[in-house]
Amino acid sequence: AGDLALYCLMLADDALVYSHRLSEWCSNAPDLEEDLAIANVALDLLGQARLLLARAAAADPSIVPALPDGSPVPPEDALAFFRRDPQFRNVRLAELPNGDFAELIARLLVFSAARLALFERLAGSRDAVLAAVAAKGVKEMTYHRDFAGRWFLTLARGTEESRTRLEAALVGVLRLESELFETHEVESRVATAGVGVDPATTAAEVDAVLSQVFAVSGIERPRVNPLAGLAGRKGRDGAHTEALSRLLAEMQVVAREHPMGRW
Amino acid sequence: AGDLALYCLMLADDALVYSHRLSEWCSNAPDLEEDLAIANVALDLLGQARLLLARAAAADPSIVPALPDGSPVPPEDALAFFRRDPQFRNVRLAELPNGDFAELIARLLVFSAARLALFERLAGSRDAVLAAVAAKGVKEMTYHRDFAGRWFLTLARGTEESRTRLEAALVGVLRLESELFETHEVESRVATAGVGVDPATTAAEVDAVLSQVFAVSGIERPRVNPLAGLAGRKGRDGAHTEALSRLLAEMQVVAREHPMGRW
Amino acid sequence: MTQVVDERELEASFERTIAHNDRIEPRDWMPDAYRNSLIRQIAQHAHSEIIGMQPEANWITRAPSLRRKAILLAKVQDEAGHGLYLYSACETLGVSRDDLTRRLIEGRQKYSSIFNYPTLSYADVGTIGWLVDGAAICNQVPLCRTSYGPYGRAMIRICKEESFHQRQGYELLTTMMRGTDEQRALVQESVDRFWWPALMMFGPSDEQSANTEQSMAWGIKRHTNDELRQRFVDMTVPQAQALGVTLPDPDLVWNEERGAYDFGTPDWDEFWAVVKGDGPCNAQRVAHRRRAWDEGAWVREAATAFAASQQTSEVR
Amino acid sequence: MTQVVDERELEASFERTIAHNDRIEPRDWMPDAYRNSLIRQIAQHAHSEIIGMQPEANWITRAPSLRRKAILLAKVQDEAGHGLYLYSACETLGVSRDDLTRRLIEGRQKYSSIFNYPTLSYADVGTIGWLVDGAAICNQVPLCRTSYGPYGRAMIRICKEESFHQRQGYELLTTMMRGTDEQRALVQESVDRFWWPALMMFGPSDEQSANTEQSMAWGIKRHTNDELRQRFVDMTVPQAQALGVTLPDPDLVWNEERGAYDFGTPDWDEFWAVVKGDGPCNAQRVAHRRRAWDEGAWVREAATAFAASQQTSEVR
Repeated sequence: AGDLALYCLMLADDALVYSHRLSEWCSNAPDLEEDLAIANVALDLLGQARLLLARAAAADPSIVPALPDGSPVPPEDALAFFRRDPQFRNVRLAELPNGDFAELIARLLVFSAARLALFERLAGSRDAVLAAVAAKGVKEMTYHRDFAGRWFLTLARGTEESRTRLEAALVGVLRLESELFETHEVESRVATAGVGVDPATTAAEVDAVLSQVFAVSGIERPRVNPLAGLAGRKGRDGAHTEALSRLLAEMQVVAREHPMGRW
Repeated sequence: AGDLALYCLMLADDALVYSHRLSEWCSNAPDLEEDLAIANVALDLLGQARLLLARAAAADPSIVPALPDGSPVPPEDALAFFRRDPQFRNVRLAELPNGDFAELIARLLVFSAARLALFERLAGSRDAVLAAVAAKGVKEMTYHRDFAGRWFLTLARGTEESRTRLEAALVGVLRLESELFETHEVESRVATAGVGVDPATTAAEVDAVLSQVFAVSGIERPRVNPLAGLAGRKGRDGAHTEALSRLLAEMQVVAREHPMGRW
Repeated sequence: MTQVVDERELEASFERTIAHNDRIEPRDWMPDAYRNSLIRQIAQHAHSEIIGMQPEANWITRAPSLRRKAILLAKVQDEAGHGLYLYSACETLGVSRDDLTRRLIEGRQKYSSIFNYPTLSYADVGTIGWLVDGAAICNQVPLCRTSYGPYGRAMIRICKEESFHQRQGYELLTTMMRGTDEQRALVQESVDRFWWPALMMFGPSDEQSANTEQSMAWGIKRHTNDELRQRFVDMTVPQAQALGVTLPDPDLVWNEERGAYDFGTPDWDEFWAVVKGDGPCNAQRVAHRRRAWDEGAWVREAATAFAASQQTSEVR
Repeated sequence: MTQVVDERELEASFERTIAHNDRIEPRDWMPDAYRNSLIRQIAQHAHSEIIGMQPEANWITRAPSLRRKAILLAKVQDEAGHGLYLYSACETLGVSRDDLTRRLIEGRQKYSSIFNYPTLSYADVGTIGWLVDGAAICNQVPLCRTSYGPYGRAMIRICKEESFHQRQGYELLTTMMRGTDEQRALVQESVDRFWWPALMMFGPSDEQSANTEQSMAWGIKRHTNDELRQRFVDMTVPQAQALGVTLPDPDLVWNEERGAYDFGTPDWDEFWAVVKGDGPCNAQRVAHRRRAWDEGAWVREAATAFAASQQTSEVR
């Protein structure tokens, strides 16, 4: 498959899979305000995923899974609902099963800070679609990061329990942080072409943002080693955790039952 | 579909679906002895389900979902993996999501006491296969019921917490107890034909068994009303809870991905 | 004596406001019975929005297209928003949201019984939009003119969004009807399950309804249950015909004389069983809400503690 | 003085037993270092059985045929059984199962690193049977003759069942290879992932292995890591050929001179990362066990309380 298409899948799958996890919170948040806010974040990411999947399909139609002749399923849905887990290109951070609210906040902070820094650069992409998606996404991710940052501070300085839970959640999230900044060969090539962004170039900026949040919150950043891959292969290579195939089984069940369906 | 086939599906689906719930306990039990015992029960029920599904398919091949030409999937698997939830005939008790260990014990006690009483009668079926399945099942269900009964007593007389949990679990389980003894029109006809058993004829005996367990355990039987159906339709009619379609999405995902697969 | 006179004057003023179809506002005097009746009604309405999120949220993760997933997620989010407005309206009557939530999860306050039915296929998402939101709109549009100001204003906003949801639901069903045979069967099966429960959403028939008369006198309610039910049936039958589904009522027939549809009698035994807590999902819905609330306790406590610490530092 | 002499005599007797390849039994005297080394080894083995349930249990609910579901469920059940025998063997050395479990969930004792790799398709169920159980058997068969009686006897029973599991795993893979292209691709992909981790199951190469020499002197271990690894490779390559899969090692080639296969070097950096806790699933596996153990605490307490109350009433 073409580099641009694969690159769009990476950006799309991060958003699609993490949006799924966030949407699992729906009707389960600590209070209505958070239920609304989390749904908002999930919706923004879902919107990004749709545009990016469509761009991927347009860039290289050969990546779109084949469906029966005459199927009305649009490319974005064929990609979302008819790929298996080894074909998903998201980082493993996106697919982790949900933990408690502290885990939600810790993960969202790291995810949105990284994606925001990436999108700020991607807004200058030579690809007009990617540039537009990124420009719109910058506003969205800024809100997501601020929401997570405010709650991070609140939990850090709230109660003994909230602080303990936040610290525990951070260990699991930070183990998967570095994967966000590892340069995949596809990313390297699209960056050279001026179409994409090498995520490694955002690492220092994101680190500075997180350091500030930690400092203001009075939380010491836990030192953790990154989670090993499978013979070096990680999410971007299609090597995932056990959680992703279960997530997809649920996400895809209705769509797959109706390959000729209209929705 | 023929009555015998539908009747076999009812008995099979109770076993198959409940076996699935029990197998979810695997590697999650309070200690190794219970992990072994629960897996045993799940295996026994799975074995019953396989024989009963095969009998259903033999009695009326038209009930077996159609698969692509040349598919090597045997009838028992076509029935297990290629029906949707409205085609499942199990009682809703079998499909409830798992609760804690007290819920496991309360549900298993009720389920196995009812199925044992049924199988004792079914061993006299005019259908040789059903009679054989039932005769073998009687030994199995006796063990299941005794396992549940011993733990019921243990939890009832163990600690304050175990007793409280057991009482809480009973409310949910007993709401679905009466569905086990309601006579479906299919059951009524196969009973008349001497092939099946009208479950209503076992209600008094099961009630006596449960009353004795409650009495020995010093637990007062909670008075609960039965869970309403959907315009009177319940599990035996294919009207299930929200949990069944999720259970099936998981159970069927691999099989459905490979309709031509050999396993 | 002065106080008695004052109270009489206040009551007279209250009655005049009601009679002129003007709004009662939070700071106005109002009879305790009026206040309590409103609290009960608004809270029940707020609870319905919040509990009503569950049957639809059940399908968000399984939505069969990304477009439908976005629509559904936004809709359930709107319901949380409606819950928020309504709890706020209720708080103007002097009860806190926490308090109301506790009444819900302890089973002391009710919510619309329709949400005690399960959602069993993606068609239910459409059917809930079409029939359930449709029935809700029939119930709620008159409440935009209800006598209590904050409630009426909340209802105006909510009704607007509900109409939008209803159209989206109907649009999903029409799309599915243009799809495969299996999809059409799903729509019909879903309508079969939801038709009667939707009719029951208007409450028992007028002879059996305890609250109607007083609520109408106070302008909290503006039409009887049976009037609203008839209006809903008359509105819905042509839509069903356009959609191509059969409504599961053999007695449903146009009555030229009345200029309205005759229809069968809902199963009121089932209605009362569900109201009393024995519906297919009552226990599940309340347990879900209780679990979410309990699991969120530490978060709410942290927010409170943090806010208090911020105020302290601001004071310094 | 007497005691010192006794201790010397005991030690001499112990050494004689070892030298004659006889069994040490629980009541026999043994050096503390021998006891501790055995506890470590048997506990690690028991933990491996119990943690090893997780990657396979992950697929029970998704097994693609009822026959395979029954086989897998029975296999995972056998592993719980193996854990039971081994904990019992370990208890004869004076540590309780509770104690050992705590050492596991607190990260103070290890288990086989292979279980820190995820299972990502149903083919992994077959590959684990073929390669992982195959490697385990190579490691374990010599332990049937180990110097400590209870351990050796447990191993005899376990090895018998493991061989059965290995054949079942291989049989699943051969069946899948006779299936569709997608199924064959699943098998190859699974073998690609598990080959190197299976080779690492024999531990670091002999030069780097700290425990080997003393363990061999005590008859707790009977072959070096590299000897066992070679035996496994020589046994497995023909099976891979029969199956029709490619083992992911370009250096794998028959060495006529040695009468054995040459093969590449495992990625020992990955090995040590996984041993140290940074493998793909270490945290997940231990957290799973800890959660199950913690959630079961009230049940174990109830059982203890009930047993105590029964004894009391028997005494009366």
